[in-house]
Amino acid sequence: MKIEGSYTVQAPRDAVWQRLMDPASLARALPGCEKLEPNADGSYTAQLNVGVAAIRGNYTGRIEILDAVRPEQYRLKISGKGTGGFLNGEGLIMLAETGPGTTEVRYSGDAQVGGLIASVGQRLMQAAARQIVGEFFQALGREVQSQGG
Amino acid sequence: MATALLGERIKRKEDPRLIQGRGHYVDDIVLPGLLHLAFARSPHAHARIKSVDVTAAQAAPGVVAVYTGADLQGKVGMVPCAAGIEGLKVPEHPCLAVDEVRYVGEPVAVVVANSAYTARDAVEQVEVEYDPLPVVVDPEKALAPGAPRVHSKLADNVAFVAKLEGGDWKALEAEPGIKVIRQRLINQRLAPVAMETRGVVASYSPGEDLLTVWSSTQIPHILKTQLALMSGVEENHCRVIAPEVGGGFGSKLNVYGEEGVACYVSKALGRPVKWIESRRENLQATIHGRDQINDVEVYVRPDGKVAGLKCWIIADLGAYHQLLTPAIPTLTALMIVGAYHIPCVFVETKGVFTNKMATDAYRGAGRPEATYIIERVMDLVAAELNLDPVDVRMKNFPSPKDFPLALPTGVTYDSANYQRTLKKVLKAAGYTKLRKEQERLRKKGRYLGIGLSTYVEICAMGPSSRMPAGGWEFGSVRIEPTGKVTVLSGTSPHGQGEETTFAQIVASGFGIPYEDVTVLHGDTGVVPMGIGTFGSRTTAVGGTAIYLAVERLKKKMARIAAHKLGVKPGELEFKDGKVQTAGGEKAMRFLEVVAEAIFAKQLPPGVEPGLVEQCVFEPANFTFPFGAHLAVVEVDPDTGEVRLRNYYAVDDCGRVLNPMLVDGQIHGGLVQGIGQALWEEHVYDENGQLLTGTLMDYAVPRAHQFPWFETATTETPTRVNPLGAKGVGEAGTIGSTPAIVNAVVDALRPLGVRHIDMPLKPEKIWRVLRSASAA
Amino acid sequence: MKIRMNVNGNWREDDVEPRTLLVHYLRDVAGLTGTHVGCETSICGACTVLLNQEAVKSCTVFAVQANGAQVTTIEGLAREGKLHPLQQSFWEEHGLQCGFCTPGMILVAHQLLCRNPHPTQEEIRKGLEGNLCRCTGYQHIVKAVQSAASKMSATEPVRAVAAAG
Amino acid sequence: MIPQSFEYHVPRTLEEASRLAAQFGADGKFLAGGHSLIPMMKLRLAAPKHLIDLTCLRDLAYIREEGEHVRIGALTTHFRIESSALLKEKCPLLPETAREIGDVQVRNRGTIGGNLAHSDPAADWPAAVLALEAELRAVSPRGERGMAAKDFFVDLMTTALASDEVLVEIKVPQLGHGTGAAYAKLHHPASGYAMVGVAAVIALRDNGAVERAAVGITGVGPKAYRAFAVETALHGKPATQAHLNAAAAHAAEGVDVNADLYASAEYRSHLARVYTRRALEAAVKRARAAATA
Repeated sequence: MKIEGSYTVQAPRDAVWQRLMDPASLARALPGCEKLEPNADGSYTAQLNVGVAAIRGNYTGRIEILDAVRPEQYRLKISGKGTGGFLNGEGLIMLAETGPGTTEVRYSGDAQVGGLIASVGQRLMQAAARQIVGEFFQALGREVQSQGG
Repeated sequence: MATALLGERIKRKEDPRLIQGRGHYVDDIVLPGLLHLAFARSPHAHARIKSVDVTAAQAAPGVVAVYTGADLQGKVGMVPCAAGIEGLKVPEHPCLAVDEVRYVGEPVAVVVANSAYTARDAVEQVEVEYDPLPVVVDPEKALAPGAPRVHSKLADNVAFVAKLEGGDWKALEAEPGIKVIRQRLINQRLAPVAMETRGVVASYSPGEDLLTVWSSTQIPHILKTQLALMSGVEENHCRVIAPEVGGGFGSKLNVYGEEGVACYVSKALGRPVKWIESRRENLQATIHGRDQINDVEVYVRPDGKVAGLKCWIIADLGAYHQLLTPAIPTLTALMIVGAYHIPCVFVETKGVFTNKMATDAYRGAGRPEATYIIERVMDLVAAELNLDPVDVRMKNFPSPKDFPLALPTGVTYDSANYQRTLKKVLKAAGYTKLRKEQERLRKKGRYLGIGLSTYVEICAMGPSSRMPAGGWEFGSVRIEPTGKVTVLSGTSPHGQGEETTFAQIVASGFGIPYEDVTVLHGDTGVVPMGIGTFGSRTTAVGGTAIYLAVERLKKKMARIAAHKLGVKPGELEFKDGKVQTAGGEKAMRFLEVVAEAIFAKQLPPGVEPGLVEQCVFEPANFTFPFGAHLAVVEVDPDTGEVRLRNYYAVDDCGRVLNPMLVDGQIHGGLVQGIGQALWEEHVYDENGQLLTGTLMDYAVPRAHQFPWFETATTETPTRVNPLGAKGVGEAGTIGSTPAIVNAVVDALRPLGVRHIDMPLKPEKIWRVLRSASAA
Repeated sequence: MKIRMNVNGNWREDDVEPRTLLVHYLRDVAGLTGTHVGCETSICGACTVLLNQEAVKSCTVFAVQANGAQVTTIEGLAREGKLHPLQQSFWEEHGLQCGFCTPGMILVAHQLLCRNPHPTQEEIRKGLEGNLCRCTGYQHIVKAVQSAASKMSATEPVRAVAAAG
Repeated sequence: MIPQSFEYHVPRTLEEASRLAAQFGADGKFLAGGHSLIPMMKLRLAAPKHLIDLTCLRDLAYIREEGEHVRIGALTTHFRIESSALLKEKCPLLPETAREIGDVQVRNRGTIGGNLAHSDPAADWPAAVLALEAELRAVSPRGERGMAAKDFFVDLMTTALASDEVLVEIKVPQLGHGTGAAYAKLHHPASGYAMVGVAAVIALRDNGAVERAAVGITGVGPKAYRAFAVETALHGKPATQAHLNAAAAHAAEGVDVNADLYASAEYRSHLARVYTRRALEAAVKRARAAATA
């Protein structure tokens, strides 16, 4: 499943970058994040209760940030499994300053979903992914604001 | 009480229990101390199993035991494959995966609990760690050098290559004026979707060392042999019962790993266990059907005579062999020339492993693919040469006098009159008028399409020499002291209605009331031997065994009666509950003869007491039913939606024993065949995830999608069996699919459309319409 | 949780888990196995029963939701050993093959004829849209419903199956 | 097929229902007909710990006329709407839409309120209430409030309802003189959901020009939406075929269009345009008939 889109955050690029790299901010912004712990190799272990409306599942996974070029782009690698099956994804996150104090975050990636969700949720998957990503960026925006940019 | 005669429309014996909800399917069987199974299944299409942790599941409330593949290793045999193909690679197929999983839904562990609810809860707690491996989904990619291998122990993904060749190809290829038409045809993967999913109850009694298994199966006797081999219980201590079976369509012509596991668990725990497949499991892990890529080359003369046909078949077998997986596509090769006299034929069939559930027999099993190929070919030829599809067919039909007709494919067609069925369907449909209507509508921008299919199928399977594990069938007839007749059949009908047909055969043979006959089947403890119900064989082969047993009994009864009446046995007939001379001057009541035979007071010398005869009928050949179908469709030019407006079917299944049942078989088959043409498709994504995982996505046809089917029959009896019946279980499925596709392509012909692959979803057609209007 | 239900004319009281589906309650607790399970997504209609005289998919109702209700299953359709006209017609017109979808088909047809005693072919097909049959191709089912409709209108007004009698 | 365990609650009053919902938060779900929720629970896509059954609140099942409005209780089943003589006369779009939902068993049991609160992206009711510019009324411990349909659908399966808010009523303005409405739907062949479903309401002036158009579309995007661009394109224009065609072309404008096995985003957009045109055509025809009646 291809996931791509962009989101505009009302904050300078550096500030957005900082939030994206900050475990505490990420933990708050990731939808349904119950736990986010850094590992020795720089990756994170995350526990999420994620979904849309009543369709929710508990997932445990690993989040890795690779090839970071501060403050422009990085690759994000996610793998997780839980009640709804498993998810593996990899994508590129790019930050561009589109105006003074305005940053456009563009993301494009490929996610592979397996198990229950893949076999019964086909119809809703794309829209659900879009919504969850949207929730994340909205929360991230709030993070940036509350941290005073 | 009327004496039932063959050929009459008789209400079914099966129905009173079924219409009152009093039949017993597997899930309706309850035994004391029954435990329930739930399977943990792979969410990955291909992965190494790193670890299976069952501690949490074992500790869950109500759980009695949990077993993994490793636990069962060496204790339960492999899932069997009976197909005998030269050079066939047969990978190990354990009931529960041990080191590797190779398709989504492959069972990995089993939870045994005191209720289905607790088993379902606990199965989620089985923790499996997987290490994903490269996945291969597309069979063509699986054939490419360096492709990921489904089975690392095998050199590549090719399970077998089979070739079939006949005729003088050299001469044909050199023939001046010969035209070659090429086309790729895709026959998509389908799910059988019997309304009752699979299910099994296994009950092992340690004292008697007796394993009793209730399974929703089409082949209780074969299953008994296989489960004995898998479970290690001696076969004469095994009993398999097929209770009411809620449809099979080939998907229950199999031996599944879950059945082996159920037997093992029952034996290990000394308690009965039940497993009922969920619909999700059914779509994932019950065999799939079809899934072939067919590249055809047609050699045609300018007058429309097809002189040669080449086809390269890539058959997607899935990850493992089930009972007949590799054998199914070889049936395609066997029937590829269809109802036409095509002297040169070449077929190469490649069976390919992929990370998907196994394909196997689904209603038609290899023959719908053949029919689809040849019937599309006839329309391609007609389009290419600008001929009427009717004329092309008529030109290529053999004459009724040519039968029995030996073909370059190695089979001999028994009897047919293809011209007659085609003419009859054209008349029923008003073909000429339809073509005129089409012309008129085209001028208004409306797309009406008329599609034909003149199919032939191979049925009544079959001579043992051509079958993997015997093609005979067992039947026995016993007359009880009260005159009631008990019939045993080795077939295992599950909706086809042979309790009725067989009773008709017996009642009409003896001249007794139909109500006096009871047919028993589907229990290896009751019926000594049998093969089962599949390949449209039950009436033609199983019914013949019963017919012959009746004839033997009649001979014996005639001897007894003749002795008593002082006439010659040959002078006696069985009529209206009597055994009598032709004029009825001398007669005994049927029941009197029965009493004579059983009480044995004055039997003629050399005659054994009792009235029981059995017969194992071995057919000398297959039968080849045929028919002509015509579909009328209209395509919505805005959206590409297809509306099926009319459907006409004329089928010839030899002698018709019960026209009502024949009609029912045709109707059901039509809906499945039309379903394939228009809606059904079982879809995996490129990672091997099954996307059509529920009936919310896999489109089983519904009542409102169909017009009233106009059906009729012709009767061209076969000489392969004394009943003259050929079999009708699969005809509708086989004949209808190409008729629909031909109709839709015909509708779009003014746009230059030559072919569209199934299913003919609106989007595909819309794209064709759009590119045509752009051009 | 304790529930009371009138099933085929008899009141019963049972203690069930709230998550128990009505279909499992009927089959496993009440022992009425004529109601079948054919899918898990409320599509196939094999589990159709009459709940307070309305056709419902009993796989999509919790037993606790039917507390106090009247339920009619296929076992409750025949009266005093006499088949209901629909059962009779399904038999006569070969409206079933494997029989697995049949109880649901008969009950949904019952609903249809209660509301529309003289349905057209199209209305019958539409009335069956929530029930899948893989065997019959539907045509004989449609015929059976037509035949039952004429039987029922010839003899008596459509008999609503009231569980309490 | 077997849902996870939950606790089952049967509140006797709305207040109690609302209080329970507040107490359980994300762990609780309201249960009405159950035809959206139970299927998801059986697949274990959803596993609420508490179910609050609203069906005992029987006074929420009603259809009545009050002044210029028709009021429908949230627990009214699809079938009651489909068969309501009052609605057939006063607001035929509702029975017409109801008829297209699921199947007879689903319509016997499913409720309009449950359907709207669940807000499946392919459900039928959202299109109709959008086109009818209905008001959706809800009750919570903070009191009762009304929401315009256009503000009700927030995102995929997400509505403007707070978690302790119970949808109680759908208040539909009656169509005036010279107004027609229609629902055009393409069913998914397996699920019966709307591949696309378009509800259109058209009011015509005496001169045949479009006075007012309201179009609700479901099945196309992550949520049902008002096709304002279509409406604007028609406003004040004569209801000719050319204008209807031109307006319908805006049907999927600005929408993140769904894609699934049966229809790509591109095709679904096309379907949205075709079915919008068809709904408009039918609505105009009925508006003309209503004007001459």
